[in-house]
Amino acid sequence: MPFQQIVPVSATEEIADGLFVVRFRSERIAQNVQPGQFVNIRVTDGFMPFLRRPFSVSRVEAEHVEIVFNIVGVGTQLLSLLRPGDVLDVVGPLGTPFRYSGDFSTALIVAGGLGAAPFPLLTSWLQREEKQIVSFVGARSAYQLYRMHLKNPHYATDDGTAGMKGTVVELLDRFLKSTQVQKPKIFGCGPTKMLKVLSEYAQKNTIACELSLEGDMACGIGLCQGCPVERVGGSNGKKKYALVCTEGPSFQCQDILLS
Amino acid sequence: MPFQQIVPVSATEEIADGLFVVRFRSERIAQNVQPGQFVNIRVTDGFMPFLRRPFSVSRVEAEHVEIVFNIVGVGTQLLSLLRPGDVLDVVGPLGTPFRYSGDFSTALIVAGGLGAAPFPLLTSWLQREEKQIVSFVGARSAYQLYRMHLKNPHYATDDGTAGMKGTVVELLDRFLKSTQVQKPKIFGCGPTKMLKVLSEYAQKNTIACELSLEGDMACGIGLCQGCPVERVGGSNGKKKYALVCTEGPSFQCQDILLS
Amino acid sequence: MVKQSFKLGDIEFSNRVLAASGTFGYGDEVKELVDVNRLGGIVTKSLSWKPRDGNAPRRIAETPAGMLNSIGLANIGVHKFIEDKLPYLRALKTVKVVNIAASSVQEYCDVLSLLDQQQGVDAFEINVSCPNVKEGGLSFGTNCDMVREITAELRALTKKPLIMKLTPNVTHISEFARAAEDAGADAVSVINTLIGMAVDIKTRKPKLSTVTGGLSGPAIKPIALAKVYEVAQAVKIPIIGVGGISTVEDALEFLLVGATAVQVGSINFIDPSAGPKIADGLAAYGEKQGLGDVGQLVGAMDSNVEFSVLQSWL
Amino acid sequence: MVKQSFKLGDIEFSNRVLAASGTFGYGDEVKELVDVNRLGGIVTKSLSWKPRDGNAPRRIAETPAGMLNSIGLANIGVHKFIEDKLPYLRALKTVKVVNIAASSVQEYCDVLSLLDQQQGVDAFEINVSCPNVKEGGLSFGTNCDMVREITAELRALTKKPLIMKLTPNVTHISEFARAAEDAGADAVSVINTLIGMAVDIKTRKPKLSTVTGGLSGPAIKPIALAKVYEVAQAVKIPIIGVGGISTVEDALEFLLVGATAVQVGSINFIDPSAGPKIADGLAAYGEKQGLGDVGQLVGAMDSNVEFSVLQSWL
Ligand SMILES: Cc1cc2nc3c(=O)[nH]c(=O)nc-3n(C[C@H](O)[C@H](O)[C@H](O)COP(=O)(O)OP(=O)(O)OC[C@H]3O[C@@H](n4cnc5c(N)ncnc54)[C@H](O)[C@@H]3O)c2cc1C
Ligand SMILES: Cc1cc2nc3c(=O)[nH]c(=O)nc-3n(C[C@H](O)[C@H](O)[C@H](O)COP(=O)(O)OP(=O)(O)OC[C@H]3O[C@@H](n4cnc5c(N)ncnc54)[C@H](O)[C@@H]3O)c2cc1C
Ligand SMILES: Cc1cc2nc3c(=O)[nH]c(=O)nc-3n(C[C@H](O)[C@H](O)[C@H](O)COP(=O)(O)O)c2cc1C
Ligand SMILES: Cc1cc2nc3c(=O)[nH]c(=O)nc-3n(C[C@H](O)[C@H](O)[C@H](O)COP(=O)(O)O)c2cc1C
Ligand code: FES
Ligand code: FES
Repeated sequence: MPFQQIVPVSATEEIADGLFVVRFRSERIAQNVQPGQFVNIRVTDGFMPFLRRPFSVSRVEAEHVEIVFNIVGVGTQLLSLLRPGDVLDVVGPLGTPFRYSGDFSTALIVAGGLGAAPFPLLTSWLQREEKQIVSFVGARSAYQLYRMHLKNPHYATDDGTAGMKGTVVELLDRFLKSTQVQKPKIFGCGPTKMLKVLSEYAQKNTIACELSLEGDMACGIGLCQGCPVERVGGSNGKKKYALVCTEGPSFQCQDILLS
Repeated sequence: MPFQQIVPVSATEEIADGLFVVRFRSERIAQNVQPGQFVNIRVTDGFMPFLRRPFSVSRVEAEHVEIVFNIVGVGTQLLSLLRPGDVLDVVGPLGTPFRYSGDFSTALIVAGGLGAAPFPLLTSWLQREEKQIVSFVGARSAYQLYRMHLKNPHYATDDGTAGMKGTVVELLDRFLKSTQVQKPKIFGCGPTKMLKVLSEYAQKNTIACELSLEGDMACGIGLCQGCPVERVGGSNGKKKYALVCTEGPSFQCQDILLS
Repeated sequence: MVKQSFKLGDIEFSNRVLAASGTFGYGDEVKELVDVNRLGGIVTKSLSWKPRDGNAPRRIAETPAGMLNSIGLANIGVHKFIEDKLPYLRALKTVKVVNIAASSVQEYCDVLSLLDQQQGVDAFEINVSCPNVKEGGLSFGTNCDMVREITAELRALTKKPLIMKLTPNVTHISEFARAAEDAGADAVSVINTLIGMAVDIKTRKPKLSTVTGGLSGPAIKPIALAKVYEVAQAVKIPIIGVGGISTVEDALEFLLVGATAVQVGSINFIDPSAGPKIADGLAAYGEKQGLGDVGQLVGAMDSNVEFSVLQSWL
Repeated sequence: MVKQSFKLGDIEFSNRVLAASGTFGYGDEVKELVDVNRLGGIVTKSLSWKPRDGNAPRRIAETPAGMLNSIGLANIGVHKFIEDKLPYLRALKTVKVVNIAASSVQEYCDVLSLLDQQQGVDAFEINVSCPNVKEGGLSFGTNCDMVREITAELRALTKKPLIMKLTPNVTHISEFARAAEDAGADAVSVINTLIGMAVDIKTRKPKLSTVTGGLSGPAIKPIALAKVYEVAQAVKIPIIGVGGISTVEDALEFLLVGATAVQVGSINFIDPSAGPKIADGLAAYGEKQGLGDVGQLVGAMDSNVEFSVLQSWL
């Protein structure tokens, strides 16, 4: 059940070069959010940019909620300039959470770039469920690597400046080839291209796999039909779609078609 | 000769409730500006608001330029939030200055509300020319009254909370009825309605009178033809116009028709 | 207390602010975020006979003070609407306007006939900005005769208020409004989205999968207002103003130029309770101005201005 | 070094960014602020036979990410232009395009004939968004036959490049572009301003003295882009894209959908050197992409998209 709230910003921090954390106080969101859900933030009182910006809830501490992002455009730029005492118009928690409980023993967390954002929260919930956790984080270089609040992290970079040189899916593959894992389930988040490779890998190796998608959203609450992802089961001429904002952002990999 | 410059803000101050001063450093504008000229300020990097905002140069100190304003909308709101260290995109100095020298001995400065803005600068130039100066400032109430950097000030408020109860033109009239003034010239700035009354008063009493107008401007530099004021001399069907941004903002009262 | 309500035919709207079609789902998506009953009415997403899955992604692109969409009339179809959505809607106090989209005149008639029998459907709004299959996909809404024909056919099928929603992508929108009026429409909604597009510089592809899409939001407000004004000079039936309305001031502008009521569209995506806020704001404004009825503002623009069509604006 | 220049007839423009008519005066107002020669060309304010004083104030209103204007074709008239402005312009290296406005076909012809003999006038742009006195003030530009006729008449009078500037306030702008092409135009400029309006809530009066005015600025960019794209599918002559262009990225979008060159309009009011900046930006982009010629970007949109006119965008 989402709320629309004006919340006070409690902290803004550049935790690494270009990597920002904004923390705001919202008891209602903090108490209700589940891992994989997101908040939709109005970054200006005016109309430029016009739309809200969606961000995964990354961590919760008491009544404080944290998001993490890097600056990609005007919206994230504006967010990075927030100071404690400023207020923010937030709608959330939104979307279908990760299925963090159920029939698996080991969570394999696979993050590409800032796809790591939802995983600190997921990690803490998985620990409550007493699941094993291994984390795999990939980035273009050491510089962009997200390294916080994850359990048993393994790293890969495209340029080899940190961890293995290669993709995060190769990293996962190497791990699974060398380590026996009981009842694994993959949780993936990152660029669509990476998720597509991950999805194929999981299906080929028949590992349960859940993906958290990003997509352009106008509303984030199911009003606009603007955020489709192709759903398995359409016929050639007639594709079927699911809405990322309400039916997702978490999907079982075998239910959707990434392109 | 105008410049377009990115200038550093050196100070922002709320000098009275709702009355702001922004001071920025621009040697070129400071050295070239004449009283009655204005600067055209871009208040955002984005497009909301879209147009620049024109402000009279109020004071100059060494290489520092000062504008004074109160918050009327989004543009002035944004300006009021500026902090030292911020930068500002400024075009100026623009417009035709006051004719501050010439055949008069006493300058009668008449300001309505923030029409007082250009007069501190005019005052210092008039003093260099060794003119006598008497200032008349009107406002709705004591609260809105501008009281700084003017010589021999007399005040009027609509509600009588400061100075004479009445309009600034009545204040001027009372002064002129009780005081002998040699070769006077009126310099007026303020709401159009006030300027209209002032203009009629000056013409009836054959006192030289120059008015500084405000008008909606898109460009401020003569490109758009967007800032007309009716010029004396048109025939009924065919009105003639002057451009406030280049031919003004200062006009001899007998040359223009205010409505 | 200032009067806020108004009537269209037999239907009374509690205030003059409605949620626009396609921007408020079927009214149930936001029931937790907004008190839907504080709206004068809600207009549903366009319904067609069969469900439509809509266009491929990407369907949304942000633009300066606005957005483009290319949803492709994605909707659950009229049967599922009646089954799944109508029971919830029926229980609402707000007026339920069902918007209809179709690719043939027959489909418009079929959907309306089916809905006309349903309890909980208070009025119809007809989206004529749909591709006409018979005419190779040209929009019904850009052909005046088609608008007249659709209006006349549907008029014969229902006694409920019939609102024709016009497209702005024509030279003289007032001709279309007059056609709708002549053929028996109770009101016109002005405007639907404007054709626009955006290109992704990096991929060099259109941002929307359909190349062009519909522009909405504050950016189009001045255009929508001019269209409402044009229509107001041409017809006597009520006009529902829509296009970029995001604040009370915006809504007032539309009433002043001649809109009987307004719809809020894209702003719902940013602030789902914009509609109720604007409705309250209109009431507060009326109160402050000492009006007995918000309706006194309709067409109350002081247009005693020197104006000649021979004046050009450039 | 990437090639930036392009030709229209015999006239070579040093780059693909021009200043739009009515937004750059006669080019001399800003000579202290901008190096005008860094523009590919400048288009003058519309000139008519006799000087025009223009509309009563208020002529300007700000809108979300844009502005309305109602200047009323205020200009100094063609004779004074030749006397006072042309000597300055003649000395410039940039291409001088003179824009012509008129209230009759005869006036268009008279103004063009007089200018055609002048040295320093490189090309003509014809503003057809003017009220036609004979037709009771209806705009020439919304009547396809009028556009054809004006083009043909003017074509017979000049060998210099003839650019017809089209209005977007029509259902199918491509029909007008085709008419201009058929009648011998060398190029079309797309688009002039969109009809819009704004109301002052406090006074309840229209903000502009003429009630409606022309909308320009970033707000209209998606519409302008769609119009250029539509025209690009319909004609072979070059298109000059104009409407809301404020950044290098904007200009790239217009080239990609098929504009041979662009004009920057309202942004000149905010940043008089926007044009040269955008021209430099296009060159830098071309360089980075390893292009030999910025012209390779023209029409280079990857439109390999699933698209059917039967898809609606709503
Ligand atoms: C469910 C979800 C969760 C997300 N979580 C995070 C997160 O935790 N951390 C993070 O850094 N990023 C996250 N994102 C992505 C984030 O929303 C975008 O990076 C952000 O909106 C960019 O805004 P901008 O104004 O800075 O960039 P802009 O320059 O405006 O846009 C840059 C690009 O971002 C994309 N974008 C812009 N607006 C949206 C929008 N409303 N929805 C989706 N994409 C958009 C566009 O494709 C655009 O090309 C998430 C996205 C979704 C859908
Ligand atoms: C030559 C000149 C000198 C000026 N000097 C001063 C000064 O020294 N101090 C001061 O406080 N004010 C001055 N003004 C007025 C000042 O420019 C406006 O108050 C300001 O632009 C309002 O901007 P806003 O965004 O806060 O208000 P908005 O809410 O955007 O606008 C409020 C009102 O201000 C007017 N306005 C908005 N933009 C402009 C514009 N570009 N030009 C003129 N009016 C506009 C509009 O009529 C609008 O209704 C001057 C105006 C001119 C033309
Ligand atoms: C995402 C989206 C979907 C829309 N879907 C429909 C629709 O299904 N039927 C319809 O008649 N109008 C539809 N519209 C148009 C709106 O109802 C409205 O006319 C238009 O957006 C202008 O108003 P606005 O600027 O307030 O959004 C849609 C608009 C948007 C933005
Ligand atoms: C204040 C103003 C005056 C204009 N005057 C003319 C004109 O005289 N002749 C003309 O053909 N176009 C004129 N235009 C239209 C512009 O040339 C351009 O087509 C339009 O503004 C869209 O571009 P933009 O969004 O970049 O401003 C004018 C535009 C503005 C804003
Ligand atoms: S973002 Fe609007 S429906 Fe998903
Ligand atoms: S503001 Fe543009 S000409 Fe004066």
